[in-house]
Amino acid sequence: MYRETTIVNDSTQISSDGGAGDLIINVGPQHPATHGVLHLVITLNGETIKKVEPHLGYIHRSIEKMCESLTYRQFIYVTSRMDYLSAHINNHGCAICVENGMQIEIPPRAQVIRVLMDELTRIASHELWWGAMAMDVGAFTPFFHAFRERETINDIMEETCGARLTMNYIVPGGVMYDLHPNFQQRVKDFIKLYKSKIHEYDEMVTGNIIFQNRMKNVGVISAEDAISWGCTGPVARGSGVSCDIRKLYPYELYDKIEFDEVLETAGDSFARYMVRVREMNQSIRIIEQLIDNIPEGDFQAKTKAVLKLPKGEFYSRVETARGELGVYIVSEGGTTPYRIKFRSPGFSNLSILDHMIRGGKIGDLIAAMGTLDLVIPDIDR
Amino acid sequence: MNAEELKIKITELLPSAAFEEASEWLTINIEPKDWLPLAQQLRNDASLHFDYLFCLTCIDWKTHLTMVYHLTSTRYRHNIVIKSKLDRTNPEIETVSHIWRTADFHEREAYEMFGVNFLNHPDLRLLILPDGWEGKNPMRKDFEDAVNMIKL
Amino acid sequence: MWSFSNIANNIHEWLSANFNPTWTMIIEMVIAGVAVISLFALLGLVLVIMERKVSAWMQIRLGPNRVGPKGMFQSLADTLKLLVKEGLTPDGADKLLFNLAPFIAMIVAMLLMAPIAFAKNFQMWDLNIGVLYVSAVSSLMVISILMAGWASNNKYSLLGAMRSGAQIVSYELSAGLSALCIVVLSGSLSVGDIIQSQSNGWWIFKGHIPVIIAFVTFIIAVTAETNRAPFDMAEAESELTAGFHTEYSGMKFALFFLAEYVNVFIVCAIGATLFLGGWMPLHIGNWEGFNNAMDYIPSSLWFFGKTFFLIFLIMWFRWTFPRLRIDQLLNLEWKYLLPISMVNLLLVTLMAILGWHF
Amino acid sequence: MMQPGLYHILFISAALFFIGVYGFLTRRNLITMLMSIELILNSVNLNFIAFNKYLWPHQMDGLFFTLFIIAIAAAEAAVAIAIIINLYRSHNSIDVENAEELKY
Amino acid sequence: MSGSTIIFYLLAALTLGSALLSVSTRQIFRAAIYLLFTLIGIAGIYFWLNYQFIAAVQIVVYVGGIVVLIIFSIFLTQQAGEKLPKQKLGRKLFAALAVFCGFGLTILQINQHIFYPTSEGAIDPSVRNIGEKMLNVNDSGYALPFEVISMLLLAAMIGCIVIALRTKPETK
Amino acid sequence: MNENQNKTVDFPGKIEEIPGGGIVLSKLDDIINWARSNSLWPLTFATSCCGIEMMATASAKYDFSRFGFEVARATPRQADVIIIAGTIVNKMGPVLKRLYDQMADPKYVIAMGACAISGGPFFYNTYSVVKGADHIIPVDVYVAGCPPRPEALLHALITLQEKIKSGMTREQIKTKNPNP
Amino acid sequence: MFIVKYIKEVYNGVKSLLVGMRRTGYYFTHHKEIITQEYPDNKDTLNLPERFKGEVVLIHDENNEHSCTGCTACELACPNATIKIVTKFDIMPDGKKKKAIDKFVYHLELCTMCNLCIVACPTDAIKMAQTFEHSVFDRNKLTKILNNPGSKIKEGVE
Amino acid sequence: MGASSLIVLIISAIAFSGIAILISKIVLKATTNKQKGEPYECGVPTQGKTWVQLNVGYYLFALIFLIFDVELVFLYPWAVVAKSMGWIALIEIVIFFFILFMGFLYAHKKGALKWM
Ligand code: SF4
Ligand code: SF4
Ligand code: SF4
Repeated sequence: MYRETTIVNDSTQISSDGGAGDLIINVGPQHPATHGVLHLVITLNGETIKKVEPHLGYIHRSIEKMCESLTYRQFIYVTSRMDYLSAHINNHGCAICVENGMQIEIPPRAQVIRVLMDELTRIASHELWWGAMAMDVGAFTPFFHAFRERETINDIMEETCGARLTMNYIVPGGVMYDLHPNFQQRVKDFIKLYKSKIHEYDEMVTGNIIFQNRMKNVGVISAEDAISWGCTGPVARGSGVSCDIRKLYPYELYDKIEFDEVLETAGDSFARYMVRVREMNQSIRIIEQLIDNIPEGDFQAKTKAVLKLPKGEFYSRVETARGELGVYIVSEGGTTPYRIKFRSPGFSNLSILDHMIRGGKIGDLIAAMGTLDLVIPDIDR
Repeated sequence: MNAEELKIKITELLPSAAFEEASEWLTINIEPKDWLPLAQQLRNDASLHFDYLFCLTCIDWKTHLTMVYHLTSTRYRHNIVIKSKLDRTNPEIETVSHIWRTADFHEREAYEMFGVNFLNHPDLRLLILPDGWEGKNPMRKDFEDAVNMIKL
Repeated sequence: MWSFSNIANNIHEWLSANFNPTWTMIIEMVIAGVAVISLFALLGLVLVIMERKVSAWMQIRLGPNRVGPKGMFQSLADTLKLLVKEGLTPDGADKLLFNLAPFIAMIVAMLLMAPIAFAKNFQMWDLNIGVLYVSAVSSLMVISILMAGWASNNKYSLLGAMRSGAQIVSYELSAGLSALCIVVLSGSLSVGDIIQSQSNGWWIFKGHIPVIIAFVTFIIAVTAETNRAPFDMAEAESELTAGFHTEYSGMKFALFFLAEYVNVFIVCAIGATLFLGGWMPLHIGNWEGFNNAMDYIPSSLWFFGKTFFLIFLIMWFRWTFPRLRIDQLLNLEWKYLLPISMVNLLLVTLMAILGWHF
Repeated sequence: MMQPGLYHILFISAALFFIGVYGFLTRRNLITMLMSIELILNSVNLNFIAFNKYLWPHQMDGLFFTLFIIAIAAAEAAVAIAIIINLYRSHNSIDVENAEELKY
Repeated sequence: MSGSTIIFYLLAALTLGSALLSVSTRQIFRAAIYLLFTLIGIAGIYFWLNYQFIAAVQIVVYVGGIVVLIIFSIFLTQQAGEKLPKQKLGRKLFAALAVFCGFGLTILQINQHIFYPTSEGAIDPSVRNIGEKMLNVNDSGYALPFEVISMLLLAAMIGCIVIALRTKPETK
Repeated sequence: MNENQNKTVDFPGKIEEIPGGGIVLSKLDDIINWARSNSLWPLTFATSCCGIEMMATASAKYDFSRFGFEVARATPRQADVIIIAGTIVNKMGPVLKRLYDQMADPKYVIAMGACAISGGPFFYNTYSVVKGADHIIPVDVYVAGCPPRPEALLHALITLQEKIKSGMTREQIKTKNPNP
Repeated sequence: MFIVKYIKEVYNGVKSLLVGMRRTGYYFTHHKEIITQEYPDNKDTLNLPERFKGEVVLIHDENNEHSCTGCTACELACPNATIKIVTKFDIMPDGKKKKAIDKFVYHLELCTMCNLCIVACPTDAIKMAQTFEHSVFDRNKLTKILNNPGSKIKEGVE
Repeated sequence: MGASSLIVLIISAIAFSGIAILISKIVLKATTNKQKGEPYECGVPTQGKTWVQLNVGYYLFALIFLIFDVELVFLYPWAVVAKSMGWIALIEIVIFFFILFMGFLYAHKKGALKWM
């Protein structure tokens, strides 16, 4: 099986020009703090960062190209590999786009299920982010405590969708199967567990003086910058930019549910941290509203075996755990998309890294990058 | 502003603009050369204030390329779509990375995927693809890669 | 009562009965060397497995439990593995220094063993400058780290070495100052006398608030001095991948690892000696009955109990706190610990002169 | 070999002294020159201690002189290195040849 | 010959050997490390002479302080760890010659001169004695120098800070 | 120690009676293999989704520290096993090879997930995915799934342990073809 | 007042640290909070949810019959050609040919457990199994033939 | 067992490390390849020089540390006799500290103890 590979070509890019006393350090592709394969070329002066230059593409799987040859039923499963931490929401976005195109009416039960799944996914994603965040700043224990809750969600997902991470559950026209009988009960248990544990998060990380010193006034983003760099999601909301798609362009029944868009104004890492932590509570609130009144009915609209989108362009936006995901489908009327473009939140959020971290320390870089909550396959696609 | 007012406003900004009703948003077709001045006005005009470029991409119709810009205004919450046809052999258009900073990365992506050449872009280098990919533009329809690409 | 000292004496008598003095000395030296080495290895194994278990339980996991009974052989397996793992030397490295650094680390860790009193009059050498000796030798630790960082010819190593260099030297000061508090109180540098001076109660009880402050400062300072989290700037996992031993592998890395843990043990032993009375059982003033009862617990147990308590404390820190940033780290020392411990030293002196301690 | 005594130590210190001098003469790098100076100072300390031990054991003047010399040496080293670094930052070189034509 | 003699000669060898290396090696970082060994050797000799306090001070100040500082300054000034430039042979020879003559003369002097130790009883240089001598204020004590040292340190610290924080002159 | 045989991995010193009484230990190799198989330190290397499942395996619920795997080293110099968790694309290929080359012997590789085995979901119609990590570095154990659930990864690690204990090289494995 | 602020700072900092230490200390002492499942030992008690997608299997009943008609709907539905259906024509007793599967080739190393084939199958011949222990030394072992040797199609399945 | 313990310790340390490293050299026959010796930097070839000059921030601390270190050395003999000597010791040390504290405050004022 082993043979020297011929198809790879070395990817060394001599980029940052090292002046006198400048230390050029590669962080990544393999680095505990980059959560995957982000490659940053950092120009240091002593410990102070003069320039950060992201090099992407270490996990570029050409998903957009693939989708051009997959049918509208098939291409959805690839999107759950894109931002695997909010797989449901990615699937959701694509499903919505297809449904818009074909004017499929979604049964109410399916809508509720979708929203429930989205919010559970959001919580799970934020849990993982929280653990990884704490690990980046050097506290190891919170990581394991966060996974306790996350695993509970994973079990619920697994019971209903049959997979823990990349569940291809939300399909055009509804969801793939009906809810599992003890779904409701287990979600309620989870909410109980969550509520009994949430204060520990403050005790262990949020209130901790060291943590606050690490986060406050680090990687500050002004509101204008956030908009101009196209930041979305918690990153922009941490700077006081109201950009929650669920509020601005409500897609399922988000307009019927009551929840607050979390806004912080400081714009530093700590603000972004607080936004996510508070968002988890909002998601719990949404779930509590929905969990007890899931309407009966069928979970999938009647659709033709082969889906065909009419000729035209369709754009749908959903709020993933990281920000605004835009799905832009150009159809020629065939069974496969002619061109599909995923406007992924991480891509824009990453682009502001250099701007916000200049003049900081390496430790700052790690902390601030943690609060961007990057998922690299979502950036490279 | 709703679509109608936008239409009027933009017509007086750029008489040559052609409108189409393809998607749910107002879509404007322009010439590449008009793009930069129009972009500046769209961004800076107080009543339009399109300060958020939320999607920038390119489509390869086998005859020509089309740049697509999705713009929205965080103040008035109105969206428009700007389209511009590019010549397929040497596609060129002015960069807007200084107007909307997010365009920086997106344009680099469009550059390597479609070979669109953005004039006056600060550093138009490969962002995602490994070195040595210049010339081949994977997202083009006629892209062939015998080694890596196993057709189904 | 069973104790180390008796054993030592018996051996000595037996040897001197059967051999001429020179041989007696040599044999004793050999025995001592073997004993120290085995103690070293044992400490390494025990501390590593302890750390892993502690972290596991704090992280609601089980921790190693499959290798040997209850996973007790885990660290043994790791050691054997490291023993048979390749120890490579990078091409760009300064070969001599690169290979010398682990030795220095080991020698320093070993030398620190000398003045430690493991049990009642069981001590390798009760220098009359014990405390000063410790702080002097431990100041050599930084050299090995700087050597390793420089010789590796690796950016992470260099940065890590610089960081821990600045860090260690800074924290030596407040560690020394808080140790001085006890020296002032007990009026001697020798470990033996310091322990004797606590025969009617440990300093941390006798010495009111100032000594407690000194104790806290001491613990923080030594945590930083041994490069333990939350002060592990030297090998900041998520920033510089593995700090100054990024390029080290196999046994060379293991030696650093071992030296780190043994240093933790030693500084904790010193802390226990200074503040918690070393092997001295818990005596309260002049309650004869109570004190005698306490004396029945062998002194070595007292010593190791106290030491491991302090070690557990340090591990507790490690698995609870986030890491400080390098400048905050130095601020903590220069803005808080150093002034506090200087003023504290004056307070202690005042107290000692006025005899305000039991 | 005979039992080492005063003469041996004097020999060592003398040797150290001249090694230092040699280094001082040959080196052209300020830091290494500083090192040579440290060697010389150490040889002096050694002498003081030796004399104190062998010739003047009822007093501790030699010891105190050593103590103070060490302290002064530390201060001297600190200032010297501060100057060296400053020189380096202004001239990007710590070679005496380049340092000789300093005008500031 | 006894063990202590061996140890003495070992220490002497360590000291002189590493001193020689330290002035002859062309890698500046190694020079610093050899200097370190020299200082440790000298500390060892102090130990051997039973001046433990001085030995400890030697280690604390020289090894733990000055050498670390030197290493730091090497980190700061030495780019890419390149070797020091080779010295001209002539200068080397001249220096060696001068040094040898000087050394020979000194040894001659030492050997000819006869030292007369005092007959009075020795006092043990323990820390306690040192402390008492250092602190007592009558004219045989060292209280004044003790305070003066603090002045010296103050001066040194201020000097360092002033020099180090001096903004880089714009020459060349 | 023998009654909970299934629970604990015994020290491999086989006790053999010698006619003259007394006992001997088994070969040195067994001990070495035992040590190696029981302290596999993974390299923190995760490219995509499977990496999350790897984290989950490390997390409290599945806790691979029970086997002594939890000492995840960030530098390949000190790591023993590299778990290829996720897709390997052409740009990542050289990096992976380099990391593997820089690991100190002995070193082992686990290919986790469909992508690492064969390109998995991205096998067809992609121009940038390496069709299987074993085109780049030799792989010891493959674990299928997308992603494999944590138990599956644990099973893979146990399989790797068995392989190390058996002391067989890859070629022998190919020829002898044991199960699995 | 400077000193007061200084002391307050120190006090609050230490307090927050102690709170965190109390939490970890709680977990250190309360072992009932441990949630670890010991995988290889709980194999028999480990019950995965029935929907868990481990691998695709072709359902055979006791007399070695399956209900796959070889219509290749699953093959078409599969996003990345994990399934290859090799069909053959076996002669019925009444002489007329009938399409049936020869080999049901299934590449486990490609499968993404997306369940589309199951949904697509008109006769519910295949289902997802809950097995997950797919570790092998040689990746060729992952390519499987799902239909047992000698198996044939059920009666009355069209 | 007196000063000889130091020799014992040093020898045993060297023996321990030496034997350990020797064993690892003997037992394992390591493979080599051309990338193995290169410095590790997250798996990409390193750029630029490693031994570049670092910033001044570190060594200022070392400077001030040296000063305080010397001061610490002088405190040891003082500490031993402080109790027995009583007030004189206290007065002297107060003066000593006072003078040093001047320098300390000066350093703070000049921002020498701020990270740069
Ligand atoms: S095998 Fe599946 S889960 Fe794993 S990396 Fe590939 S796509 Fe992601
Ligand atoms: S589960 Fe999905 S990938 Fe696997 S065979 Fe079925 S359709 Fe293909
Ligand atoms: S499994 Fe089902 S879908 Fe696939 S060929 Fe057989 S009958 Fe058709």
